[in-house]
Amino acid sequence: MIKVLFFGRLRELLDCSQLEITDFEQGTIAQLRLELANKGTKWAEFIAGNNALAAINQEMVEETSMINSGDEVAFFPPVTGG
Amino acid sequence: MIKVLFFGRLRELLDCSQLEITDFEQGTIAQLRLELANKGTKWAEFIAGNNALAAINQEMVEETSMINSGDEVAFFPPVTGG
Amino acid sequence: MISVQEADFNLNTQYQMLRAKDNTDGAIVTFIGLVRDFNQGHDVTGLFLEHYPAMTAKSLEKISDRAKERFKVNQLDIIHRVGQLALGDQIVYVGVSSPHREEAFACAQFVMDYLKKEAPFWKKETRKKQQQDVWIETNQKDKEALKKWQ
Amino acid sequence: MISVQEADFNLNTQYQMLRAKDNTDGAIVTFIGLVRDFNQGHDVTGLFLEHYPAMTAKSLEKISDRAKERFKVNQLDIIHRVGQLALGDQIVYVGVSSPHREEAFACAQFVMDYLKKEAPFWKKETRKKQQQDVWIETNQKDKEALKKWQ
Repeated sequence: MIKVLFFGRLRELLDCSQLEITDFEQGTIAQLRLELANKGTKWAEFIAGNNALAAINQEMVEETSMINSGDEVAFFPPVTGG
Repeated sequence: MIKVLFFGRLRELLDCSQLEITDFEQGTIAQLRLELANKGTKWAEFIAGNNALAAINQEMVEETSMINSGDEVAFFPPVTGG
Repeated sequence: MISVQEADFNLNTQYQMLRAKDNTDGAIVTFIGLVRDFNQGHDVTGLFLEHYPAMTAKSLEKISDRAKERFKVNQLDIIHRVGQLALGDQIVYVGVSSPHREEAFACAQFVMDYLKKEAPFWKKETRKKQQQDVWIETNQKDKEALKKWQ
Repeated sequence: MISVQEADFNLNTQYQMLRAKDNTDGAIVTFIGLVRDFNQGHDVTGLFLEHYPAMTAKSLEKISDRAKERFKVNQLDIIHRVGQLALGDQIVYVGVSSPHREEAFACAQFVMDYLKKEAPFWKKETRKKQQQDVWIETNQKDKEALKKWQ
């Protein structure tokens, strides 16, 4: 099981702040994007794009980074704090 | 007549904070340095050197800048404020 | 010191903390980011700062560690606010003390450049008519600011 | 605002002056220079700041004008103290407000770099035994700092 969080504009576009994937064993961020893209048009459009950054366990990661069961994954737009 | 001021370490080395040259009509900073160097060994040593910066009427100037009668000239070491 | 908080902060209190009697401190640089009017004429009332709570402090600590490794500084403090802020409100504080001004300036800039690129905060501009709230876009300058540190 | 004064200054007062309700202000940078221990182990008690009274404010104004021409800033304030100062005392303040942080940082650095090169102040380190007072030498870094603006 993994937990997936969404923030900012992305959270609003997907109308989802958090979901759980119970049958996720292991895979890359890129693979998780593909899986989420199957959830519908908006998901395909916004999760696949380069504008959704990814973090695993609160650390920014690359497309090839591995997600393991139990991890907290997050997708969000480029940050705009400061 | 011109007024010549000295500051910081230079003032202490020359043991002089201010002097007046009554017969000075016109000349460059370089010429004034030569004239002051005649005042003695310390003057020759410290005024001629590159380590005495020059200002005319409170503006930093070059060796070739002209001094006119009535001007306030200053010599001082590299500044160390801030 | 790193803090992510809803409450406002006070520059004077922060400055007293920085001036902690280290006789090698020759320079103190502070940066304060304020809520400014991004889109004039749109009845902007302020900003809402969303963040990723589990990640924000962690992310700022990572940036702070990297900055302290790179620059010779005595103290480095970061405060970032979250929640609803009004026009002119303080958003972020970075304070640095160092023996030398070059290091103090560079450290504060480094922290702000990385914060703008990596720290999980998102600004939404709030307007008088609620339905017109607009997420602020990243600007190109912020994307390119990191180049000078690479 | 430019001031050359014996009296101490207060960062909080200065900051309130900078936050003058200009809604285009997104960034405030302040720099404070403190009396630090240059020569450890010499019983340093502080600094005496000599200056060229007729020239100092004029020189700072020239630097300020050049900075305002070059950088997009809303406010730029400079205070420099003179006279006898103790270890840890405040010497100089530069405060800048601007729409953008890059301009605010650059402007404050520009002012400090030129101040260290052109403004007629001289520091004498005062020690417990009066006869050992020592004029501070210019350092090479300060001489080279201007290169980045040319």
